[in-house]
Amino acid sequence: MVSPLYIIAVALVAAFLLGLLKEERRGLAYSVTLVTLALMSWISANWLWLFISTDAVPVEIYTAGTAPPFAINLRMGLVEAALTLLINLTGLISGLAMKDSLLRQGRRAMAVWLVAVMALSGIVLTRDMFNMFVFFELAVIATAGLVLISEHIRNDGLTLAAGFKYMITSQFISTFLLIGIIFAYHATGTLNIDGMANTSLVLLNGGSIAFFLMFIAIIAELKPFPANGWALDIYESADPAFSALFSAATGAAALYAADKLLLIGGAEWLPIATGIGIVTFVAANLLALPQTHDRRLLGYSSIAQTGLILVVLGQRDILGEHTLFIAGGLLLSHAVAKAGLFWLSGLVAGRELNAWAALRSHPLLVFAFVTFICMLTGLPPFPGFYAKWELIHLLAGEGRIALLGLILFSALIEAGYLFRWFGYVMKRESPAEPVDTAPHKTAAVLVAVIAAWGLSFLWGELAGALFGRGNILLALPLLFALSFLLLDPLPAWLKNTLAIAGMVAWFYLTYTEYDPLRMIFAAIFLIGGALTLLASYHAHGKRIGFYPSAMLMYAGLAMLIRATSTFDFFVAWELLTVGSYFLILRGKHSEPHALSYILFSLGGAFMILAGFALAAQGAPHFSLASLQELAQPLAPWVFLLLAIGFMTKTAAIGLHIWLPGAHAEAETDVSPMVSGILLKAGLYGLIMLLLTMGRQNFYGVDLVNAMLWIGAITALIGNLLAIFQEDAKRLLAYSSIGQMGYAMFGLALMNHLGWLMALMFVINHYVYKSMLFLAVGGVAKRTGTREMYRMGGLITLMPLSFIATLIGIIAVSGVPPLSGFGGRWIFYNAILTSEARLPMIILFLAGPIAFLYLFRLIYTIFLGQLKDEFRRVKEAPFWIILPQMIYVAILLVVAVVPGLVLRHVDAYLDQFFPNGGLSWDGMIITSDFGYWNPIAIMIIVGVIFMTLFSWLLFVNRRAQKVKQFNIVFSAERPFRPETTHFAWNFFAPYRKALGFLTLPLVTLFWSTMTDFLHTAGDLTRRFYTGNGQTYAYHLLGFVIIVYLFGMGIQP
Amino acid sequence: MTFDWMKIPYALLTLFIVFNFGLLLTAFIAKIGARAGRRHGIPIWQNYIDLIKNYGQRSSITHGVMFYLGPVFRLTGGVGLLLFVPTIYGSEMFSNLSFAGDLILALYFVFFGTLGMALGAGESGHPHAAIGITRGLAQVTAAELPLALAVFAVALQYQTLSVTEIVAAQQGGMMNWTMFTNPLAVAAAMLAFLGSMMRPPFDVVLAPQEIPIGPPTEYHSAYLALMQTNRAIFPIAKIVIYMNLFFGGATSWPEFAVKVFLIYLFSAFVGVCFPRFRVEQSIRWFLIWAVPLGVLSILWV
Amino acid sequence: MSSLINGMTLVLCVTMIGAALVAIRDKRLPIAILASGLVSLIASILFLVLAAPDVAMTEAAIGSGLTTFLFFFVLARVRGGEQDGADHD
Amino acid sequence: MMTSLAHWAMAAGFVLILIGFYGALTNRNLLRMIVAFCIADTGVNIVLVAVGHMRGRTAPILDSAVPVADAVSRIIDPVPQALVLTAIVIGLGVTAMMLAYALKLYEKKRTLDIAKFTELKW
Repeated sequence: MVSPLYIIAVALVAAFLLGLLKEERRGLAYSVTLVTLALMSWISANWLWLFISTDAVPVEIYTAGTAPPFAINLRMGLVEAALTLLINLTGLISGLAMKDSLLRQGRRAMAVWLVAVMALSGIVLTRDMFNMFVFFELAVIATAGLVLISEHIRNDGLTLAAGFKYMITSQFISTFLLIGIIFAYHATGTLNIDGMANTSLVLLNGGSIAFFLMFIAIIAELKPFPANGWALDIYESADPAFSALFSAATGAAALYAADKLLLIGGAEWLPIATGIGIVTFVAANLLALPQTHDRRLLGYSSIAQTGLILVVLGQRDILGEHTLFIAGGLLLSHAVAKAGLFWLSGLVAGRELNAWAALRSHPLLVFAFVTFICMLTGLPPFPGFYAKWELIHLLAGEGRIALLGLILFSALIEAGYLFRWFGYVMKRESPAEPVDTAPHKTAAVLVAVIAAWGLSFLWGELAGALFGRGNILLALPLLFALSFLLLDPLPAWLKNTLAIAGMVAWFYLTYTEYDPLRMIFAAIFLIGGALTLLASYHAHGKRIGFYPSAMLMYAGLAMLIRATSTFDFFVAWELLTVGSYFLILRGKHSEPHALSYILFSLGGAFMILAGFALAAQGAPHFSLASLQELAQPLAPWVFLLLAIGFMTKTAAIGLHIWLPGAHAEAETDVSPMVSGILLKAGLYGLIMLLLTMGRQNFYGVDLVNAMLWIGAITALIGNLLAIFQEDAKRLLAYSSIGQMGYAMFGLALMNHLGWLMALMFVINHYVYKSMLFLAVGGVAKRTGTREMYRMGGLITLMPLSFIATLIGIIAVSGVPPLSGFGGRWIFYNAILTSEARLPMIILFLAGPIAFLYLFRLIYTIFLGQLKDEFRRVKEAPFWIILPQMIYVAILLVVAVVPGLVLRHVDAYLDQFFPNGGLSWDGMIITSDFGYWNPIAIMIIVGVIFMTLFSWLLFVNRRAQKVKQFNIVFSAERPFRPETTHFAWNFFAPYRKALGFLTLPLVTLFWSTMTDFLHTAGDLTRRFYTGNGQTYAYHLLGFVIIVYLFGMGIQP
Repeated sequence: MTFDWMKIPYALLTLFIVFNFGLLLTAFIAKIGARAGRRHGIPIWQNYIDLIKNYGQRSSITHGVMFYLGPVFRLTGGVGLLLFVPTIYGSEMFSNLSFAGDLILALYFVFFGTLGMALGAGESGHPHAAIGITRGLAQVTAAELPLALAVFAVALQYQTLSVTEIVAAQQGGMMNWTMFTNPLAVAAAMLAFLGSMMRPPFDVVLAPQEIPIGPPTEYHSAYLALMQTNRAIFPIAKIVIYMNLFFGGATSWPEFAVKVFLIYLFSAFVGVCFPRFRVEQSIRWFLIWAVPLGVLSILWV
Repeated sequence: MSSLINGMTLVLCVTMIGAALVAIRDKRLPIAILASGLVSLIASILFLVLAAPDVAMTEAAIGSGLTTFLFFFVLARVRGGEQDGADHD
Repeated sequence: MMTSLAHWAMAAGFVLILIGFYGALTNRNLLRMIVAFCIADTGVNIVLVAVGHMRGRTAPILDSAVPVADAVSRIIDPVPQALVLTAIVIGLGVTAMMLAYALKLYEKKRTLDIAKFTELKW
């Protein structure tokens, strides 16, 4: 093994040699630099491999041939190897990315670059306090020097000012550090870190002040809030490749230094570290919210991530041996993603977040961007996800709920600005300046992408080894979804066929595993999904990005129903959330709606995570079935968290505002997927929850009862809002909210028939809502508008769409003889045994309201007056019509023989609710209260209808179709369809009577919340005045506050 | 299960009786209304004349398929509603086709005709038709609510959804009628009844005046005749449900005639006494006056 | 001897602090720089007293010599900027 | 046990540090700030040496007066002094770097007022 000393030596020698080179031989100098960095990386990699492949113990390197305290020693262990590899590789790749700049600045800059990387490695390797000080100072001087040398490239003075602010701060820091070191030395007689730890520095006389000074100095290097203005200015102004190093490598080195310090400080200082970390994490994310400058935003995010990792280090008393896994996962996620983003920012010309829209023309770069933000947000399968999962679980196990809550809250804010940014990338107007696709710069980004996925795999394996979890990346559905990334250059129809085949095949492979309950969901998710995908055949071209997103969602859904442990369940949940977010974002105007979707979804997901974590109480493996063993006082909390999480997905009232926009603005074939199929995931979650946990009492409130109320109010408000929509797809979207309310109500009834009704709603809603969304989508595609009042009279031009809509609305409204009636009939039977009568009354009110919006839907689009501009409109494309016709057939079949499906479910439900089931006596379905004979109804209605129809045909046999305007209206023949088509503000009187119920209070609430966060961030950030002196005051203030707290908790 | 084919002629017989009874009754009620207004009113056979005239009219045009089907839907709704509910209690002959479903079927089947009619009128392209429909639909959401509550209270009271069983439970004297055992529910339902009879003060949907507006605006000849047929059958069918649920049902045709007439008269009585509501007024009225009664009735059971 | 050294140390310390105050408070930048150099110089004498001769030499050479030189070197190139930020305008 | 000599020196060192910090925080002129930091640096160095100083021992130089065998007990701990040497050199580097910055900043904006370099903020 090459001694790690060579990491330092090689860099120093090379830096010296660069000084000897002639100024003109820049190419050579550059090569020397890169080779040196590669060599340093290689040494680290070698060591890393040694520690991974064998159980080697860390190696001590004594510089002067003697052991400490008489000489400085370095240590190379697993962590050191990994971190130096990270630092050196970042140095190498950043060096590559800033090739142009380095070549222009010449050998001096390259030498300084080498010294900077070396110094950072040194911080990681050394075990000597003073040596660490020297390396820190070297890093500072090298950083400042780089800024100074690179000045002539930007030539705007901004970087210079930032560098000077940095120097001011570091003057203070180094003073603290030196004083701290000398007193620590005085107290312990050693400069060795382990020596100080062994002599329990903090217990010695004056030792705790000495430690405090060292600690605060190192912490200040982590850019804690609020002493971090200087760092932000550096991030904003420096070369992005340098910022990458500054964020990834400097951050990693400083964190490890803090880790070493905490070793000395002992357990008393852990809470302080945690406190600083969490304040930084929350504040930096909050302050990032109002940012519009990309690099400054990344700077805030870097600071936030560092804060989070500091929290992890501070929680090592409970994280124990898992600290490394968690901190490592977070650190590597942060480092790789942040470096990648900074490199990426080097490709983008503009500095506004909007300017990143230029990436859109390069799918690979978009993929890179997605990878990075998902990695930062801690979504599966990235290492941060595993780390977050374990962290939250361990925190919950120890009852550190406040910390847990703050972490999740702040992570949500972070996701907020990152995904908002992604929305800009996908949807904002692309700037004139193209992306700089110089190979060396792009290569840097791609290396980060590869590293991201490689680390994901590695962390999956580690999680498997440490906790016995499956590697997410090995899950077959996910792999299938990811494979579409590679298939993306293929034509859309081919990918569509593959996708359908894959989903059907997966169903075929797994269908034996499902009990009847899961079978319903499996059929909807997989077979139903495949059916919906038929509509996607209408798309031409390649449809880049559609299939990976869609299949990611379906993969999540497929994994969801097979999940048995909370971990698997949550993974699937996050996957389907992210996949559907990408799908929704594809809509033309869906940017803000997709954002609110992902925010609500992630917020809900965090609730679920917290719920699972609370439930597990630190157990490494927790199966969903074990939820039923939970007892007071934990159980109601778990129930509450999980229920809110799932209700976010079903868009229960209060959490519903994301749905209308998201579903309405989605693409034609995406709306049925996210409405007809995706919403069922939330119901599945609720079913799982109620099956395992049942009724829970929360401070005297029966939570299931509360759910009953929420379901009823959701149904009412959803329906009520639907009738006032002018946009057809928004109308359907609100209708979905109402329908989900019904289903939730059914589940919350907690009796046999209630569940049967809910499941019937699950099936029916899938069928008719998919059908209606397709029909309306087809019409919108042909007419180019979704505003219903602009349409009218399309029945003759689009007869098939009309038929689908007609069948759809009859089914939705519950009018016999179609299948919706079955749902209503079961509903009435179900509530007869329930004690909850008041919410039921609300539901009664909701019922007839459905007629209003349904009639409006079909009338304003298909009936009434045809507009001139649509006289040549054709029927919707074949592939959009085909699934609709299949749905019509399904609806008719289900209407006649509902027993086909329901019978099995009914029998299955007997084991949970033995009483009150239905009996299936031939054609007649009987409950304890009433009876229902679907076939007879169909025949009777059919016979009466046909008889009367024949009669009318007979008496009106000479009826002839008249022209459109053959009506008399105000004693005139009308001639303008626009004035004659009564459609806009269709239910105006209704608004007069009940409009007060539709006041957007919920929207107001949430927008006030976000405004508040924004304003808080905006006001807080004003104290970063830009004045270096003010920053110094911040630093001193920070030191004093931490001192007061620190000394306050000392015994 | 084997189907008893004799049910078909029996059902047709019920239909025939109710049809004629309906024609006469509506004319009679109209005459009462006219007399209350010091007018002479129509002759008792007026409905027959109108029907024959309309069926015989030659000018028949159509605005499209749904326009054509609208009246068919409408009448199917009326006939179906009648036949899904037993007319005469204890009579196998006049239990009609109630084997197909219970009370819930009847309640939801009411909308079958409404929806079809709305669609048909919609295709006529006449804005008055559309306006009438929005008014009708808007009003019905509020008007049906007390009925639904009352029905549910009754179902809870008797623990069944079968109409026959509900009637059976009310036998044995007037005091067993729901009207006396559950007066709140009946009060709520009767207020809802006013809303569904298309009479003042809730007749803004049709808004009879010199220029006809409302859903039937464009309908004429046989279409209109079909709808007029429905106008004779549908109210009776609805009243049959009320009668069965709240007023002990009928064990014979004379009892049937009296009870139906009295229930009908109630709406006519209110109609001649009160002026017309606008839609938002009637919605508020139902929510303020009728719905609380329904809620109380449910909580009271 | 000890008291003499102690007394001298005390005088040195007081002088040094006085010089330091001059360095940060005096309106004239050259005087401030010179005062700062004086602080270093006194510090190096202090180092001698504290039995650190090599530190003393280094401090005298670097702290008071080289640094002061650097200051004047820069000062000569920023003519006109000496009083910037002096008044709180 | 430290001598009173060392105590005074240390006290003076801390006073210098405080004066330096005060100067750096109250003077808006870049050069003045750098001067102040120099004073703080000097103060740090004095503290370092003072802490290392112990009574009655000689300078940590191995010569004929101090045999190698007695070195550990007779001479002053050499480590702090070595640290100070390093610190002085680093201090020079930092001061020089800051002066270079001041120069460049002045060339760029023709002012030495720190409050004028606030384009980057928030």
